Amino acid sequence: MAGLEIQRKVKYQEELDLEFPRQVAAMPGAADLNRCIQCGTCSATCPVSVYMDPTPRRLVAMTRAGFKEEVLQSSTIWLCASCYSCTVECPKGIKITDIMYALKRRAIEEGVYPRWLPIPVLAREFFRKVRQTGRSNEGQIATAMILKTNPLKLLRQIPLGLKLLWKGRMSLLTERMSGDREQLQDLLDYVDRQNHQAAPGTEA
Amino acid sequence: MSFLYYPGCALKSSSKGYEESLLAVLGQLNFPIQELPDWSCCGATTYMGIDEKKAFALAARNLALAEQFGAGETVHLVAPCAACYLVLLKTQKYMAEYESIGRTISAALNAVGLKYEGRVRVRHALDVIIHDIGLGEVRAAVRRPLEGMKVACYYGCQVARPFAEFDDQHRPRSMDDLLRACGAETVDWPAKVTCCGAMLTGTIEQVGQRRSYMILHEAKRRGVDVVATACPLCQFNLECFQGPMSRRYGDEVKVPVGYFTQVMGMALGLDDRRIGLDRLFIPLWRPVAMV
Amino acid sequence: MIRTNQTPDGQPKIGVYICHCGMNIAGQVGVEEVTAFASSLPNVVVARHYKFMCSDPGQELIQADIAERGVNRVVVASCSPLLHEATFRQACAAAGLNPFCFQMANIREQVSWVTADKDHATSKAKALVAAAARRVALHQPLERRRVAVRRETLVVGAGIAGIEAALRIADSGKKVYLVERDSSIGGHMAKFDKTFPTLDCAACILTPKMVRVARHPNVELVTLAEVDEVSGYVGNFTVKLRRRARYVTGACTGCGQCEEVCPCVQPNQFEMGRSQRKAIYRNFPQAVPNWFVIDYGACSGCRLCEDVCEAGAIDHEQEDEVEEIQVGTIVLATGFKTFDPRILPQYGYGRYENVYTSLEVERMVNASGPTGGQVLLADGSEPKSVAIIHCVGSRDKKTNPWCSKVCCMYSLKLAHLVKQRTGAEVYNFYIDMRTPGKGYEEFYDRLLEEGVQFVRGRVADITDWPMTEAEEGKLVVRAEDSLIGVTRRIPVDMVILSVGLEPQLDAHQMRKKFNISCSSEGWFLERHPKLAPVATFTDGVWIAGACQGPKDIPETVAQAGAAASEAIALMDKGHVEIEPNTVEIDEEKCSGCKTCLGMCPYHAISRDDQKGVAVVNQAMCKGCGTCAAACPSGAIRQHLFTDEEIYQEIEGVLSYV
Amino acid sequence: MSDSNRSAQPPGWEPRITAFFCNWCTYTASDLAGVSRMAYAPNTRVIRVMCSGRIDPQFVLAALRAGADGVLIGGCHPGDCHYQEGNYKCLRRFTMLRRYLSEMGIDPQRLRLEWIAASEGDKVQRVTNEMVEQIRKLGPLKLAPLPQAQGCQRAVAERAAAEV
Amino acid sequence: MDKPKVGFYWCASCGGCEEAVVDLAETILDVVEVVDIVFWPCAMDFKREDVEAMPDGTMAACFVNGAVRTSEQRAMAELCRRKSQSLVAFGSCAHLGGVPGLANLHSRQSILQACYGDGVFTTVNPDRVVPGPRTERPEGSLELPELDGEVKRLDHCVTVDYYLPGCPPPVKLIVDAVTAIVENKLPPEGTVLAPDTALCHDCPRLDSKPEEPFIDRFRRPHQIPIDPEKCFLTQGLLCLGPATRSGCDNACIQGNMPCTGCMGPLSGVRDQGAAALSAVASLMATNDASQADRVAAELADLAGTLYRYGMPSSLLFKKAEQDRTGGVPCPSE
Repeated sequence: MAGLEIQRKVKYQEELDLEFPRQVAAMPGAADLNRCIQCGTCSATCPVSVYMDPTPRRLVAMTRAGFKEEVLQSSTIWLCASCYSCTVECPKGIKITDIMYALKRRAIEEGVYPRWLPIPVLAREFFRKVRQTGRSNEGQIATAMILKTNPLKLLRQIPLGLKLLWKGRMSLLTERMSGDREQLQDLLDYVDRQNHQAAPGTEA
Repeated sequence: MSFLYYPGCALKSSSKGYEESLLAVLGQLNFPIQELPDWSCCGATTYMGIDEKKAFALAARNLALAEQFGAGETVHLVAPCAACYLVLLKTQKYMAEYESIGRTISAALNAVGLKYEGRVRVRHALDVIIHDIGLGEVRAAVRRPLEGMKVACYYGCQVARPFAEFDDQHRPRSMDDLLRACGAETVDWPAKVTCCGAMLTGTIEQVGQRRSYMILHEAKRRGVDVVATACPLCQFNLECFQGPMSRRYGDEVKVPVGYFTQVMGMALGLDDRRIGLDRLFIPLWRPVAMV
Repeated sequence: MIRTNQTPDGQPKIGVYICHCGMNIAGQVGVEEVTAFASSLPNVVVARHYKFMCSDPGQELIQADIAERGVNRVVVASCSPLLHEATFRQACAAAGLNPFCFQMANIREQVSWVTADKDHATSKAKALVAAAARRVALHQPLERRRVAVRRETLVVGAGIAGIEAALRIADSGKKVYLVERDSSIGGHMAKFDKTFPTLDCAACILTPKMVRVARHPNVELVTLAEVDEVSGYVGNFTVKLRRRARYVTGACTGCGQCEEVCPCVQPNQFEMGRSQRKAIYRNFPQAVPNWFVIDYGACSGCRLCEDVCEAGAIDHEQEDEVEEIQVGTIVLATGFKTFDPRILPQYGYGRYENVYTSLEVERMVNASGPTGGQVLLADGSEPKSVAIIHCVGSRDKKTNPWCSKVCCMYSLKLAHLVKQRTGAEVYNFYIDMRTPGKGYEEFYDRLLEEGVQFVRGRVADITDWPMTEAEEGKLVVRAEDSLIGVTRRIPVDMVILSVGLEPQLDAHQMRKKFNISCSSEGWFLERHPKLAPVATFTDGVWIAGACQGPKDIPETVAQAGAAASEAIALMDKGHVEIEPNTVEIDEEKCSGCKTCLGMCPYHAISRDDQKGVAVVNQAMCKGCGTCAAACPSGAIRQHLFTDEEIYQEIEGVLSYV
Repeated sequence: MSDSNRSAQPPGWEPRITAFFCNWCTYTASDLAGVSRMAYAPNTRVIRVMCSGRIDPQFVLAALRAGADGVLIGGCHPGDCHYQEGNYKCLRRFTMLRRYLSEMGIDPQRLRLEWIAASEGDKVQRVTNEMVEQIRKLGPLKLAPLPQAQGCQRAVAERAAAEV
Repeated sequence: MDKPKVGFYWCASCGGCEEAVVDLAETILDVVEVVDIVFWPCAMDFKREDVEAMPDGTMAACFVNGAVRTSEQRAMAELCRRKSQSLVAFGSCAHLGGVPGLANLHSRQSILQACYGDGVFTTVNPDRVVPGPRTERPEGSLELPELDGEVKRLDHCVTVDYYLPGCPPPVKLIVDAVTAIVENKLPPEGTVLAPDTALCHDCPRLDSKPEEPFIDRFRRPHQIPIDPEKCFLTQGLLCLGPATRSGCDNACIQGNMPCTGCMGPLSGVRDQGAAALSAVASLMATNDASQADRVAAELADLAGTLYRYGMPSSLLFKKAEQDRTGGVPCPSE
C-alpha cells in the first residue's frame, strides 16, 4: 500500500465563513450567485477548466457554502482567462466571470493568493504603469513580471523581445498619454479614497 | 454622426500593424475617423481583477472625453482591440445597470471636471466596417481580389462575448462575410470563438499555449493560408509563440496570423508597408493566383 | 331568493362592527378607540367590536342589530373584502338586509399587518372605517341577475385533453363542438409510439377514444377549423368558426388511391419534415376523420386525384366557410408546441444531420413512422452510441425558464427504446432527474438496471472538432460530469435533444379571443394555481391540458375531466348569477357622444340611434367602470362604485384623521 | 434631500396619500403585502376600484382637494388587465392629468401610476415607501381654500333648520 | 296687479351679457311690457342709493352677470341679493367664474405687477404706482375697491337661485327664464336654466365621430383648414362639446369653431375640465406612455383650455404656488 495517502476529509460547520457568500453576492455582477443549480455548464464550456481545481461549478458551490479559504486559495480564480464563455452560457444568467473577478480582488485584499502565480504580479505592474503614464506597456510590464517571479525565464524571452524590437512592435521608450496625466491620477486617487471609505467586503 | 478612434495601448506598440492597416483601410474607403485626443489605457482585463471601480473609472474617463465630441449627439467610439471594446462596453453597461457603480464613477469623473451621460456607442472596427461602411462599398473598393486565398477567421472571445450585439455569439460571421467580399475563401471551422489563452500564454504557459496550439493545429489541418484576427492579444498569442509551441507539442504549427484589416488591405491593393505586413513574424504570402 | 329591506324612509342607519381577529387586528389597532370614533360618525346608530366578526356569534351581532335596532347599512372593519365580503353579505341577507347595503374596511391586510406603529395603525383604521361608513350610506339595494346557460359546449383543440373533455361532456347529454385546427384529431399523443412509464402503445389507448369521439351522437367534430371570434358571455357565447377548405368531402373512404397518383411531393409536417408526403395526404393511417386532405399550396392542380377517386369525394371548388355557433360553455385544450433547438446553435441542430429532436425520434421509433420503427442515422446505419440531452430549451433564462416536466420521463423512455432497438450505448445528460409520479421512479430504476449511462451535467456544446483519434467523425458531447467533478468529452453517433414544451405561438391571440389571461410566456392562466386549476378569470371558459403549462398524459386527462365536470355542472344548474357592479346609463343625461363606446372591451355598450343615447347590455357588462370614468356628462353610473360613493370614500379617508 | 429642507415642513405634518388600487392586481398585491407582513409607511389610504380604468381624473382632484398630499394609482401590468385594456385608459388619463397638475403648480410627482401585479406585494411596500418619502420631500400640498358654494336660499334655509 | 320688478347688474365681466339683453331686440319690448326694470346701471340711470332705499325683496328677480373679484362687487352682490326674491347668476362669469376666472392661474401680486409694474401695459404710470384701497397722490387721494386674492363666482359670495349659463346666455334661454318668472313657473331653486345634456346630443357632426379611440394628435384651430362636416375631435381639435351643456343651438359649431365650454358642466359632473380631460384622454389612440405624453403635450395651455370659463368652479380653484414643478413644462410660468 505504499504511496497510498489516506486523508480524513470532513468540514465542520464552524470552520466555514457563512458571511463570505453574502459578501461575494453583494458585489456588482455577483448577485445571481444564489441562483446556481449546479448544472456544470460553466465548467463544460470553460476553455481552461480542465486545469482548474476546483472547477467553476464547484467553486460556486463552495462559495455559497462558505468555504472561504479553499475558494480564495484555489487556482481557479487565477486561471480564468476572462473569455466570458461561462457568463454567456449559464442558464441562470449568473455572471460567473464577474464572480471570478470579485474573488480575485478578495484574494488580493486578504493576501492569500498563491505566491508562485505570476498573474497578480502582472496585474500589479500593470496597475502601476497605467497610473504613471496613462498607458500600459506590454514589454516593460512583462519584463518586470518575469523579473519578479522567475528571473531565469527572462533569458528565454530575450529572442522574442529582440524580434519584437526589430519589427517595431516594442519600444524601449515609454509610451505616455499626451495630455493631462494629473487628471487621470486624481481620478484614480479619488476612487481610491472612496474605496477606503467603504468597509471592505461590504461595499456594493 | 462622428466616429472617434480609440486605439488602446496595444495598437501603439505590439500591434502597430493593426493600427496601420485599419487606418489605411478606412482611408481607402473614405471613412473619416479621428483619434480620441488624450485617451488613456482602458484598464484591460487585468485591472478588473485588482480594483473594479478604478478599472471602470479609467474606462469611463475615455467615454467622458469621447462624449465631448458629440455636441449632444451620439458619438461612435471605435475600439479595434477586443479587450478595449469589451471593457468600454462593460463600463457603460455596468454604470447604467448598477446604481452603486454609476454613482461612484460619476462622482469620480465630476471630481476631475468630467461627466458622462451615456451618449457614446462603443463599436468594434469589424462592426463599423460591416454596418456603417457596408459590404457593397468594400466590394467596390477591392482592387486585387484575394482569389485562392483560404482564410480562417478567428474572432476570439471578447469581440463576440458577452456584450457585443453585432454578431452571433456562437457562430459569428461578420469577418467571414467581409473577407469573402474581398475575394477570399473562408473556412467554417469550430475554433472561431475559442479562447486563445489570453494572458495565460505569457503567465502560465502550459495552459495558455495549449489553447493557442489547438487553434493553430485546427487551422493547419484545414489548410488555411492565414488566420485572420480582430484582437491584438489573440494575434500576439497565435503568432509569437509558434516556435515554443511546436517544440512543446512536437507538432510544427507554422501558420501566418494577421489582422483582418491587413488581409482586407491586401485586397484593396494597399502597399505592404502601409498595412504593416512587414511587422509580421511569419510573412503573409499572397497565394499564387494573386501574384 | 334574496329578501331585501328597501329602507323606505331612506334615512341610513349604519351599524359599524370592528373585528379583533384575535390579536391579528387588536394587537396593533386600538379597536375600542376605533369603535368610539365610529359611533361619532354621521348616520352611525351602533358601533361594536368583537373578537371574531366572521364567527357565527359575530355575524349574529350584526343580524340582531338589523332586526332589533333597524340597522339598514352595515360596515365591517376586519380583513380583506377579497376574503370575507361574501360571508358578511350573506349574513346581512340572512337577516333580511340587502347584501349590497354592506361595505368592508380592510384593517388587517392593509393596516394591522403592515403598520409598525400602533398609533398610526389606529388612525389608519379610523380613516378606513370613516370612508366605509360615508360610502355605505349611499348604497342602494341591488340584485344579482340570473342568466340562463345554454347546453352546448365548445371544445377547442382535439388532442388527448380536448378528446377527453368532449367525451365526458357529450356523455352527460350535452352537445359538444370539438374544433381542431389540423386535418386529424389526436394531437401530439398521436405521434408517440409508447407512453411512459408503462410503455403501452400510445395508438392502442388513443385510437379508440378518437374513434369514439368522432362517432358520438352528441359531438360535432370540426377539423381543419379555427375560432375566428368569440362574443357574448358565460352561458351565451357566440362563436365564429372558420372551416378551411379540405377539398375532399365526407364521401372519402380513405382508400388512398388518390395519394398514389398525386405527383406533388412535400416535406411531411407530421414527421417534422423528416419524410415526404403528397399534396393529397392524411397525417397517419389511423387519422380521424379518415378522409384525405389537399394541401392546396403544394397542389399542381392536375386533378389526377379526381380521376381516380371512385367515391367522387374530391372537390377542388371547396372554399373556406365561416359558421356561427351558440354555446354556453367553452373548454380550451389547445396544447403546446416543442422548443425549436435552432435557437441554441451550440447544439448543432440543423447543422449536424445526426442531431435529432426527441419528437423526431418519437416518430422514428414508431412503427408507422418514416423509418418503420428503426432507429437509424442519416446514412441509414444504426448508431452505436447515442447521447440524450435533457433540458433543451428548459430551465434556461435565455430560452424558457421553466422545467418542462415531461422531458426526464420521455428521455428515459427514448433511452430504453433506443437501447432496446439498437443495443447502442446510451448516455443521458441531465441536470436533475425528475421522476415524481406513480411508477416513474421505478422506471428510472429499470433504466439504471438496463445499463443506460447517466451523466449529471448540462451539455455545453456538441461539436465535430476532434481532439483525439476516437473523436474523428463523431459528434463530441462536452459536459462536466458534475458528480465526478471533471469535464468529459463523449463521442457519439447520434444526439437526441429532449426539447422542452412551450406555449403555442398564437397563445396570445387565443387568449384575446377568449378574453382569458396568459402568463407572460403564453401559458393560459388558471384562476387559482391550487384551488381553481382549470377555471379562468372569465366565467364559462375552462382550460385543460398543456395549454395551461407542461404536463404529462395522466395529468392532462385528469384536467380534461375536471374542466368537463365544471362545464357540465354549470350547464346542469342552468343559470349563472352575475355580480351587480355593472353600469347603467341615465338616458336623460346621456348626449350620445360615443365616448364610452370605445372604452368597453366587451362591446357591451352600443348607441341607440333613435334616441341618440348609449345603451348597455347588462349581461355583457363585466363591471370595470372604465366607461363611467370616461363619460364627460356623468351619465354613467356603476353600481357599487358610483361617482358619489367614491367621492364619499375619498372624503372619508381624508376628513377625520 | 437635506435636513434643512425637511425642517421646513410644518411640525407634526405627515404626508397623506390616497391610493386607488384595482381589485384584481394591485389591491390583491396589497393584501399579499399584508399576508407577508411587509411593514410599510402608514400614510396611504387605499380605495378599491374594480379596474384602474374606473379612475376618473375628478377622483384625483377630489382627493387633493380633500387634503391628500399625493395620489397613487395602482393597476395591472400592461397586457394583464383583468378587463383587457382598462389600465391603458388609465395611463392615457394619467398622462394628461399630470400635465394639468403641473400647470396648476402641483408637482407632477404628487401623482404616481404604478403597475403592480397580484404577486408583487413587495412592490406595494417599495412604491408606498418611496412615494411617502417623495411627498415628504415636497412638503404638504397647499391648495388655495375652496370657497363654500352658498347654494340657493332654500338650501341655506334647510341647512339652518338642520342645525337647530 | 303690479308688473314684477326686475334688475340687472354686472360685476367682473366684459359687457357681453348686457349685449345679450340688448340682443333680445324686439323681444325686449315684450319683456318691458310685462316687467318693470328697476335697476340697470348699464342702460338706465339708477343709483346704488335707489336700490338701497328699496324694501328688501322688492325685485322679483335680479340678473347679475360677471365674476366677483373686488370688495365693491361683493357688496353689490349682497345688495342685489337682499333686494330680490330670486337672484339669477347670468352668464358664464357669474355662473362659473368665466374668463376673468383665469386670473386664478396667477397670484394677485403678479397681476398687479403685470399691470402697474414693469408690465406691458401702456397706461402712463411713470412712478409705477400700484393703487390700493386708498392711494395718496399729490393730486389728491384715490379710493378704489380692493382687489381680492382670487376670482370667485357669484354663488361663492351670495346665495343664487338660478343660473343662466353661456357666454353670453343664448337669447332663447333668457326669454324662457323671464317668461318663467312672469308666469311664476320657475323650476326648483338651484337649477341651471339650460338642458342637462351635452352639446353632442344635437351636434350635426356626431356621425363622423368614430366609436373607437382615435385621437392621435392635437392641433389648434388656426393651424388647419377646418372641415365643416367632421367632428372637431377627429380633426385633432379639442372640442369641449361632450362635457358641456347644450342650449346654445351649437352656435360655435355652426360657425365651424369647436366648443370651448361656456355653458358649463352637466349636473352629474364635479369638475368640467377634468371630465373633459378624462373623455379626451380616453380617446387617445395609443397604449404607449411616451406616445400618449407626446400627444398630450400638443395641447398647449391645458388648464386655460379645459377651464376657459370655469377655473373658479374647478376642484383646484386656483393655481397652487409652492411646488417646484419638475418634468412637465408649465406654460403659465
